[in-house]
This record gives sequence, structure tokens and C-alpha cells, in this order.
Amino acid sequence: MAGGEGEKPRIGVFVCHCGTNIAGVVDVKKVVEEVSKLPGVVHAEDYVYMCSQIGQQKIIDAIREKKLNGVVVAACTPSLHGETFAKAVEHGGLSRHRYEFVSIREYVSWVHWHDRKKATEKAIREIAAAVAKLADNKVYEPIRRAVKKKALVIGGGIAGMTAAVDLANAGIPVVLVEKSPTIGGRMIQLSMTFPTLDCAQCTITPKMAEVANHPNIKLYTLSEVIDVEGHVGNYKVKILQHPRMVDIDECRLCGFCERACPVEVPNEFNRGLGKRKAIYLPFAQAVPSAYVIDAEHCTRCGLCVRACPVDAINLDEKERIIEEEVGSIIVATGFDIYPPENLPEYGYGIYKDVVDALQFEQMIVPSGPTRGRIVRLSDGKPAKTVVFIQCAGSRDVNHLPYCSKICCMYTAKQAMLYKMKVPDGKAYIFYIDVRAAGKGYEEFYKKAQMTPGIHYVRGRVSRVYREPGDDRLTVEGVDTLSGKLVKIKADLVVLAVGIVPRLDPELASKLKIAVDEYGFAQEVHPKLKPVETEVGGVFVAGAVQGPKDISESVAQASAAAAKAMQLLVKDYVEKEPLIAEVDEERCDGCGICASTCPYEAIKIENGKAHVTPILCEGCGMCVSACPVGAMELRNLTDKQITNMVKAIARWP
Amino acid sequence: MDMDGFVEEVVRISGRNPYLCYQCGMCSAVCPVAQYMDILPHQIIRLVQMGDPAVLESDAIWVCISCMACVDRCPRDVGPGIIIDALRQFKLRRGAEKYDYFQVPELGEAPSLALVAASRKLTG
Amino acid sequence: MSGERDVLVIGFLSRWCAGIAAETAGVNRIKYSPNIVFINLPCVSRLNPSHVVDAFLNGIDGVLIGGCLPPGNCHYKTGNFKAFKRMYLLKKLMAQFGVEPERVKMDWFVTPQYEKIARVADSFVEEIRRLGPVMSRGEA
Amino acid sequence: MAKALLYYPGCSVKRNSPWYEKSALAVLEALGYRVKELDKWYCCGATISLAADDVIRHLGAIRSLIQAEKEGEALGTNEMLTVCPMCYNVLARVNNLLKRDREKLETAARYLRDENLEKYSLSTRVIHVVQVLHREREKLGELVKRRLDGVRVAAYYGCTLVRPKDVAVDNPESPRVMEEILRSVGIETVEYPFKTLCCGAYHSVYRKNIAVANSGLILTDAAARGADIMVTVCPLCHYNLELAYRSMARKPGIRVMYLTDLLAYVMGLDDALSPETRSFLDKLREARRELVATPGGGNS
Ligand SMILES: Cc1cc2nc3c(=O)[nH]c(=O)nc-3n(C[C@H](O)[C@H](O)[C@H](O)COP(=O)(O)OP(=O)(O)OC[C@H]3O[C@@H](n4cnc5c(N)ncnc54)[C@H](O)[C@@H]3O)c2cc1C
Ligand SMILES: Cc1cc2nc3c(=O)[nH]c(=O)nc-3n(C[C@H](O)[C@H](O)[C@H](O)COP(=O)(O)OP(=O)(O)OC[C@H]3O[C@@H](n4cnc5c(N)ncnc54)[C@H](O)[C@@H]3O)c2cc1C
Ligand code: SF4
Ligand code: SF4
Ligand code: SF4
Ligand code: SF4
Ligand code: SF4
Ligand code: SF4
Ligand code: SF4
Ligand code: SF4
Repeated sequence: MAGGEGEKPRIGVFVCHCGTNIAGVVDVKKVVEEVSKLPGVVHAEDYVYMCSQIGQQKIIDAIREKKLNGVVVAACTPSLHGETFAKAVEHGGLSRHRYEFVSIREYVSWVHWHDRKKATEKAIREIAAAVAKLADNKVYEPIRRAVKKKALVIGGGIAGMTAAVDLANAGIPVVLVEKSPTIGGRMIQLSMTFPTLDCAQCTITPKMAEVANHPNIKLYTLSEVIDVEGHVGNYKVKILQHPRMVDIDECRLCGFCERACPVEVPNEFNRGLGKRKAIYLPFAQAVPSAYVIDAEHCTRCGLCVRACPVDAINLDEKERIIEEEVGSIIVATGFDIYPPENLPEYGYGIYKDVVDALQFEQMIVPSGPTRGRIVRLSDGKPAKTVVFIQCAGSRDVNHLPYCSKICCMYTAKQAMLYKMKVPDGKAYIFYIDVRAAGKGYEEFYKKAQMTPGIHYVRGRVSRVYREPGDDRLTVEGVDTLSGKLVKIKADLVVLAVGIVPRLDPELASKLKIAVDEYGFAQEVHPKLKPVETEVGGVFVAGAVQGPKDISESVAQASAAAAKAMQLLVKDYVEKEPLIAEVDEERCDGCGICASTCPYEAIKIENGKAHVTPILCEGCGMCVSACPVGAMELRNLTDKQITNMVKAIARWP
Repeated sequence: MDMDGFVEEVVRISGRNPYLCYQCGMCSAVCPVAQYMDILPHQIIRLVQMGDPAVLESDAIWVCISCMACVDRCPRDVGPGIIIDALRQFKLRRGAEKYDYFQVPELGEAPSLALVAASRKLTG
Repeated sequence: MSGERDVLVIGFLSRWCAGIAAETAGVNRIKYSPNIVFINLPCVSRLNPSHVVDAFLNGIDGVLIGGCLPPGNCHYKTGNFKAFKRMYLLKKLMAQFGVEPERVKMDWFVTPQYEKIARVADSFVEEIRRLGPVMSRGEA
Repeated sequence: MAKALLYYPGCSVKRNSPWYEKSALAVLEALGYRVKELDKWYCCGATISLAADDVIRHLGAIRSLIQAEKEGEALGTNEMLTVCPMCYNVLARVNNLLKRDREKLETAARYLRDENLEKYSLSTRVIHVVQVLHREREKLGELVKRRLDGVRVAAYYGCTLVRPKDVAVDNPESPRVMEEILRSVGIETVEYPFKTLCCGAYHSVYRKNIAVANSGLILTDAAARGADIMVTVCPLCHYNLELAYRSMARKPGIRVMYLTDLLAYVMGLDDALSPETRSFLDKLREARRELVATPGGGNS
């Protein structure tokens, strides 16, 4: 590969129009004209779509024909096409270190559309800075780091399980960490699922069994990731496992302990509609298939210990910390529903007959707290009229400004399932818009609309209350289409609550992944990198990244697994060699740099500082800390920064 | 009465953006006096969006009592009650008055604040 | 350019949160003053106070330093905190160079705060306009 | 330590509800407050001007806020007490408006400069008597002299105490402060869904039918749930509820009174009560006491 070192700079500048995205604001012809005059520039051209095949070929041709030893591309952003042009430059026979990307779209045309003249000037300044920097860029060999061929999946819902099984099937060992006592996530709480109306448990339990039995999957339940160290290909994680107090291998599911236990608490599995003991089996198909003690409510009375025929219970079990080394991490911690308590106007928490959508799912399940009967929870009488309130908390600046995406569909589903159970019942669905964009979704919605007894009412409910002496609820609202105020007597009101991410800020900050303004995990690019995070080797899957139904969660999980595989099938990752470098002549071994480095990448040996390449992340903190200027950051030296500043200031 | 540009003026007086409204109907549902209106609050906002001056002739804009129920609950923070007040202002600033002191039967008995409020709302 | 020249500001951004916030501002077409030119660094802790001084000597009128939020939790663990301490000292020293300390501004951003970056850029450029050009810039 | 409050009376309490003022001030005094009426105050306007381009109609409120700031210094308080929730609403909203919108403050200052009023430094905190009672509810409990066992009370909030959100004294959708105050003095409360439904406000002088209908619904619903008394803190709500009551053919067994009347009664502050209120409560108390004392006695 031809370098540029020592030679006189022969730099080519390529300015992209991006259709009118850039050229509509920046005067690209003027840019080309001006940058041609910059010292070291021997070639400059513009093209309508630089990232197209033709655009890339222009770069390759120019490198060859004009004997360029440096390339500056001024276009969108490095996160979008940085790699595209790096490849093209390499194709042309230059090192990628002889190329600089300048963002004149996101940083110029898209933010300065109100001032074309100044936008053009700014584009020129930016290019001038890159040209100035490029003159001193050196070529370095990449640093290689061995890859730990193992993956960590956080969260054992449908997304996490899918990702884990995909990886495991590809022969990659997987560590699956689940916070609750069982895997299954939200999906195991559901009755039937749209758009096919098949049984959620029947779909998900084979997947759970696969996880339980897969030789390549190590499952830690009641566990949390408490520490993450390292980098793409090489992460050290610490996992805290809370005591289960029941031996998974010994427990025979006889249930004697449960009968003996005197402590009863609301059952979270059906959102408090039923009760469970302090020692309990979360649900029949739980994985691992063993009882568990709820440490928070257990009084340590010991009755269960005496009842257990196989001595499976150990009340003194302690939490433990497990360390694992993995090459990649997939975050799939899912979602929670928006707390219905925040909507007191709908009577949740005041009237028993107002339930949230997850509770309603549990009422439909034959094994659920109402044995599959749709009844008034206040008196057990059949629910002949049910009102569903969509967008309960969603699309509302007072609650969640975004659309939760799944509630239109699950409400249509719930209304249809209700009608199957109560053929003479009436269902009213209050909605703003019905969002049914998906394969088979419109058809599903249509089916709900056509079901006799289901009435879609386009409007909002203002309040739900019980009139004195009435055993039903009064629902007041409006039908915007007829312009009439409506009042419905209902036996049951179901709140189609929105969904919120379940991403512990602490976990996010340990992983160093970004979250969006609502707390959902932030992908790198909504279209082109939807499962990648800013952190190398860390991917996201499922509802933690944004509202999603099961199909989408599964698709994204498989995508995340594929991305992890791409990384884990390699023997090593190549690392940018743009790290810190010591000038041994100048270094006097003071050690300030070593104490500054957050990665312990610097050691003082024989009175001189030494950088361990594999550890250095290239932050440059040590460089600016060194009192004698002995430390430099490759291709971002003090001289280069100063030259960039000068170039910006100099033009015109 | 010259209606040209009435939407712009209503937007300016209210300081609110009627185009944010997605016609959910929450304002009409919560309005404590909606059943006395000839058109409902969400329809008032719709007519403003469409620039239809018929909205100024509705009785509903005089029925609204600025109770702020819709303003607090509107999921798009449109402030329907504030826009309705601006519609009244638009008319009042052009001389319309909705309130005749001589109509009041129990002037002596009602608390002064009822009279002050009514005259502010209905006579500008 | 004739008469009093307009001001020119450089913004050094950490390329993680702050840089992505600036990029996101672009994706969302949030307009801000073109008088600011950004230079992305791996981390604002790469910045040496001398670079800032250099900038003023070369006629740059203001320097904005955009790190990641919150201090102490940067992509490189402690980088933003270290940068903060350095720039704090620098601001104290600046008066001695005869440059108003207000010409240096440090702020913190997280990715979703893309509107903040535009707001800060605008208000900083305005502030620098109030202070006026630092000195005449070299000819082309 | 004597706690002090600056008192903004407003037009209606003085003119239409002297007994409300009396009982409110008596209860506050019993709680150890020094309540000083502002030397000068200006009409708040009863309803805030919602026009974004309006300043003139806020001037009355601004003048009062400034006056409170001035007088507060000597008294060592920045709290301006209101008992009428409409005054509370207007004053608190104007205060917030000024805090949010400096330009408005400056425009107002331009008008006010002519009158030699200094610029307002935004330190006044507008507070409603319900907020004071709520924060002192433990102490209230200690001051109880009479019990009202068996008496059930519905609290009515209306609009202006809870809307808009930025001046709400409690969660606007399900306020509880009055119930908590009542329970702290041992009074049983009744839940009903219309405690923040508008009573009809000024429509009682313009479209009386609306005020009568809304207030009537509020009253009958609470009565049907077993409330003996409906308490309010607003002279206009009080008027409308009574208006509705008078116009009802079948009268529900419920009596409207001010929250502070009831408190004054249980605290034994008899001088602060109108003779009618006092005799009504005496009788009710007797009746309920017998009921509670009779074994097996219950609802008949
Ligand atoms: C009422 C309702 C009805 C629905 N009906 C349907 C339907 O009919 N069809 C359909 O397609 N979709 C439906 N959905 C949506 C469906 O539930 C979701 O798409 C799906 O559950 C998302 O899966 P997930 O794995 O991303 O998240 P989850 O199911 O939430 O799983 C996340 C898992 O991560 C675990 N976890 C959380 N935090 C941590 C942590 N810090 N460490 C370790 N583990 C952690 C959780 O315990 C959980 O097991 C419905 C949703 C609701 C609310
Ligand atoms: C008007 C319009 C506006 C849109 N705007 C947006 C937008 O703003 N944002 C957004 O996210 N999405 C947008 N989309 C959707 C977006 O275009 C699609 O999601 C995307 O193009 C789908 O990509 P694809 O690769 O699946 O299919 P395609 O883009 O259709 O690519 C399929 C390729 O396969 C080739 N092909 C077909 N048959 C054969 C064969 N038998 N053998 C070999 N090759 C074959 C075709 O020639 C084609 O090149 C828009 C779509 C339309 C129509
Ligand atoms: S390189 Fe970037 S700026 Fe140019 S056409 Fe492609 S996307 Fe647009
Ligand atoms: S008694 Fe023992 S074996 Fe039986 S379910 Fe309980 S823990 Fe398991
Ligand atoms: S020790 Fe705990 S789990 Fe066991 S019976 Fe007692 S309370 Fe229940
Ligand atoms: S999916 Fe439907 S119900 Fe859910 S928030 Fe969106 S529009 Fe509302
Ligand atoms: S700070 Fe500089 S001089 Fe000191 S040891 Fe590090 S490189 Fe050497
Ligand atoms: S550049 Fe950063 S990671 Fe590398 S040695 Fe210096 S301080 Fe450490
Ligand atoms: S509540 Fe708001 S968004 Fe809904 S119809 Fe009324 S004004 Fe429009
Ligand atoms: S402000 Fe007017 S329109 Fe809005 S709820 Fe109150 S009375 Fe109805």
C-alpha cells in the first residue's frame, strides 16, 4: 500500500451533492473552486451521489491517474458512509489513514439551510481543516485482538431467548442472564397473540425448553449484570445471582412447601389479580422448573424446609458473583406497561372492574386467576359490556408522547377473544386512530370491526366512575365522528396502556450504551444499523429498543444474533491503530500519563512511558496531560489540531 | 365583521397552535358544559384549523367557561379552552358583546366575582 | 469582507454523545448559526489548553467545548471530568492573556439533546458577537 | 415562633362570605399564624386573561404581588394567603406567567413605573388556605375539641384549585388534600366522581340553567353516596351549589358549607361560626351520636 509519508502531499477532494441535500444549500461548484487552491490539493471534483458505484469509481480513478496520496471526501457523515469511502480509497491503493471524511450534510447543509453563503464558506473551512490535517497523517498497521467466542444475552424474554438460541445453534456458547426467577418475559403472560390468534404459551414454551436444554446455553436466573469491563471482542462481566434458596436440581415440584408457607402476597405474574405464597412456582411451565423463595416477603419461618421431602430448600443460601468473559453482548431487557395508576380519571385502582391490558390477558387464559372467564372482578358476575380505552397514556404529552404501537392490535385481539368467550357481550373500543400497519394486520383489524357486538368509537373517554347504587361502571366520552357525547354502562373497563422501556439507567451506563429521550436503547442508525449500539460488540433486540410486537422482537433478535455472529466467528478483531505513542527522547518518566489513563494502558518501565496497544482506546487524555509534550495521539497530534484551527481561521 | 385572517389573529391572541390538534375529542369529552354547546370543543378547533369563520358564529364559544379541564387534559397541548377564549376576544375586540347587565336577575345576591368574571369574559 | 468582520467560533466536540447530538441535529434539520465550525475529537480531554490559546492567537473569536454528559460518565470513563478541570483552570488564566474568559464555553450533551446543541451554538455565537472579534484574522 | 401570612382578601369573601373569612382566619390563628391583611390590594380580576398579548388585565394582580413583596419584608414572610380560590388561581397564574416570561414582566414594569412602583423581584408565593391547612394537618388533629362521629363529608374542589396543572394544589384528576385535612380532625369523608367538575362558575349570572344543572349533579351524587355535608372553599361554588339546592324539587339531604366552618366547629371556635351553621352542626352531631351509641343502630 502506498503511503504518503515524506512525499509532497497530493490530495484529492471529492464533494458530494447528495442530490439536493447538500447542493441545494451549499454551492458545491464554488467549494470545488476554492478548495482547489488549498496547499497540497491537486485534484477536486464534485458529483451528484458520491456513494454510488460511479462516485466511488471516481475516487479510485483519480487516485490512480493523479497519483494522489491523500483523499478528502466531503459528504454526509462518517457514521453513514465513512466505511464506504475507506473501502474505495483502499481499492485505489491508498491506506485508509490517507483519507479524511468531512461532514457537509449533517453539519452544514441540513443545519444552515437558512444561509447559503455562510454554509458554503463553512463547508470550505471544514475541508481546509481536513486537508491540513491529512498532510500529516501517517499510515499504521491495524492492531489485532483475539475474540472471546462467547456471547452474553441480557434478558430472557422472547427476544433474548431467540437471540440466545440462534447463537447457540451456530455453535457459539451463550450466557443468558435473566432478572426474574424464570425466562419467558411478557409473552408468557399473554393469552393468544395477534395477528394469528395462536396460543402464546404454546408458541413460547418450546423456545423456553430449547433454552433450558441447549448444551451451548448457560442460564442464570435471578441474576443481574453488575459490571462490564473491556471492549469489542473482549468483555469481562460480573453477574450477581440472588439466592433462589431452592435447589433447582433437587426440587420435584411437589408443592408441599407452598402449602406449608404461611405468607401470601399478590401474584405479579397476573399483575396482582391472584395471590401466591412466599415460596412459589412462577407458573406451570417456568424455566428453570423449580420453586423459588421470594426473599423480600419470606419471614424465614422454616415451615417450608420441614415440609420439603427432598431437602431442596436452603434458607441460608447466599448471593453469588459470577465472572464471565464474552466477545459480544445482546441487550434484550424488554418493556413494562405504563403505570395505569397514573390515569386516575379512568378509575384504575379505585374500581376493581377497571383492569389494565395485561390483567385482561390473564383473565382470558384458561389457567388464569378467573379460570378464563370474563367477569366483573367486583362480584364475579359475567361481564356483558366491556369498554376498551386505547392510547391509555400513549400519544399524550402529559404521559407518553409516542405511539406504543402494539395496543391497537392487542385491543382488537382482546375484543375478539372476549366475543368468543361471551358471544352475547358488547365491546366498545375508544380509539384515536387505528394503527394496523403490518402483514395481516389490516385484515385482523377488519375482522374485529366486522365481529357483531364490537363497536369502534372514534373518540376519548373523559372519566370512568360508578353511579350511586349502580353495580356497573359509567364511562363518559365522545364520539367525534357523530359529534355526540356518549355515556356507556360497562361491566369491565380495559385500559390499553402504553409501554415503557425496561432499561435500568445503571445497566445502560455500565454498558455505555446511549438511550433516547424516552429511555429506549438508542440504535446507531434507525434504518441502516437498527440493532447496533455505539459500543462495539453490544447489540439490542426487542422492545427495549422501541415499542415492538412479538414478530418484530423476534426478527430483531435474529438480526442481533447475526451481528454478534459476524464478530464471534472471527479469530480476532482489528482495532484502529490510532492510539497514543511516546516520544522516548522527550519522556522523563514522570508517570502523570499513566495515572491519567482510564484504561491502565500506560506503564513506566526503565524510566520511560510505554503504551500497551491493545489496551489503549485512543482517547488522548494522556496526551494533553503530559507536561513535556512527549505523548502524542497518532493522526491527531497537537500539530495537526493546531493546523486544523489555523486552516479554519485562514480561509478566506 | 371582517373575518380575513381571523385564524392568524386567533393564533396570535391565544399563543397556541391549533394545527397540533389530532381531533381525539378529549376536550369535548371532559368539557363540563359540552352538552350545552351547539358544536363541541374539538369541532371548534377543527373549524379553526380549516379557517372556517362559521366558528365565530357558534354559540359554543360563549358557553365555554374557561374551566381549563380541556387545557390540562389535551394530549397534544393545544389548549382548546385558550383558543376558544381567543375566538371570543376576536369578536369582543370588534365590538360584539354577549352580556347584558339588565338581564341579570339576582345581581345583588351573586358573589361579586361572578359578575366580574362574567363581564370580563363576555364584554371584554 | 469589508467593515467589521463577523465572528468565527470553533466548537470542539467529543465525537460520542456530543458529536452524535450534533449529527442528530442535522438529521432533524435544526438550524443554527453557521458561524460555528466543529472539530470532532475522540474526547474533549484530548484538548490541550494550548489549542484553545492557539485558536485565539489565530483569530478565532470563541471556543466552545462540548463534552459528553454527565461528567464522570464519559465514553472514556473520566475524560469529560478531566477536561472540565483543565478548562476551568484555563478560563482562570485567560484574563492574563488579555482574552475574555467568556470566549471559552464548556457544555455537556447527551445524544437526545440535539436541540440543545443548536441552542447552545446560537447563544454562544450571539455572546461572542456581543464581545466582538478577538483581533484581526490573517489574510488569505 | 409566630408564623406569619399576608392576607389577600379579594372582593367576594369580604362582601359575600364574611363568615367564611371569619372561620378561615380563626382556624389559622388557632394554628398559631399571624395573619395580616395587606394594607393595599387590588382586584385580581376574578378570571385570568388568557390572551397572550394582554398585560393590562394582569396589572391588578401584579400590583398586589408587588404590594405583598413590600409588606412581606417587614413581616418576615413571602407567602400571600388567599381564601378565595379564584383569587388564588389568578394571582398564582400571573405570578407564574411573570416567572416564565421576562418580557411580560418588563412590559408590566413599564406601565407600573408611572406609578412609582418598583420592579417586582418575583419573590411572592401565592398560597391558598387549603395548602396551609394541609401542611398543618397534624397540628389540626391535636386541636380537635368536638368529634363529629358518624358524620360523612364530601369535599368539593371545583376548577380553580386544581387547574391548570401549574397551579394545582394537588393531583388535578384525583385531589385528596381536603379529605386528608378532614380525616386529620376525625371526620369521615365520602368519595364521589365529581369533585372537580365545574359548578358552572359565572354562568349563574348568565346562563343560570348550566350552573344549576352542574351544581345539582354534584350535590345529588354526593348525597346519594351518603354525604351529610359538602364542604367547599370557594364563595362562587358555595353560591352555585346553594342556588342549585334551592331550585331542586326533591331536595337531597346534604348541606353546603365552607371547609373552615367545619374545622372551626370541631376545634370549638364557636365565635367564628354563623348561628345557623353552629345550630345545624349541633343538631347533626346529636343525631349522629345517638345513632352511633345505640347498639345495633345503623342506617335506618
Ligand atoms: C397486553 C399486551 C398484549 C400483547 N399482545 C401481543 C400479541 O398478541 N401479539 C404480539 O405480537 N405481541 C403482543 N404483545 C407484545 C409482546 O408482549 C412484546 O412484543 C414482547 O413481549 C417483547 O419481548 P421482549 O423479549 O423484547 O421483552 P420482554 O417480554 O419484556 O422480556 C424481557 C425480559 O428481560 C428481563 N429483564 C428485564 N430487565 C433485566 C435485567 N436488568 N437483567 C436481566 N433480565 C432483565 C425481564 O424479566 C424479561 O424476562 C403484547 C403486549 C402487551 C402488553
Ligand atoms: C414512494 C415510496 C416512498 C418510500 N419512502 C420511504 C421512506 O421515506 N423511508 C423508509 O424507510 N422507506 C420508504 N419506502 C420503502 C422502501 O422503499 C422499502 O422499504 C425498501 O426499498 C425495501 O427494500 P427491499 O430491498 O426489500 O426491496 P427493493 O428496494 O424493492 O429491492 C428489491 C431488488 O430486487 C430486484 N429483483 C426483483 N426481482 C428479482 C429477481 N427475480 N431476481 C433478481 N433480482 C430481483 C429488484 O430489481 C430490486 O433491485 C418508500 C417506498 C415508496 C414506494
Ligand atoms: S455520500 Fe452521503 S452525502 Fe453523498 S450521496 Fe451518498 S449519502 Fe448523500
Ligand atoms: S417441597 Fe421441595 S421438592 Fe417440593 S416443590 Fe417445594 S422445594 Fe420442590
Ligand atoms: S421460610 Fe419463607 S418461604 Fe418458607 S414457609 Fe416460611 S415464609 Fe414461606
Ligand atoms: S398502537 Fe394504537 S392504541 Fe397504542 S398508542 Fe398507538 S395509536 Fe394508541
Ligand atoms: S507524562 Fe509525558 S513525560 Fe511523563 S511519563 Fe508520560 S509521556 Fe513521559
Ligand atoms: S490515549 Fe487514552 S487510553 Fe490510550 S494511553 Fe492515553 S489515556 Fe490511555
Ligand atoms: S383534546 Fe386537544 S388534540 Fe384532542 S381534539 Fe381537543 S384540542 Fe384536539
Ligand atoms: S375550558 Fe371551556 S371548552 Fe374547555 S373544558 Fe372548560 S368549558 Fe369546556
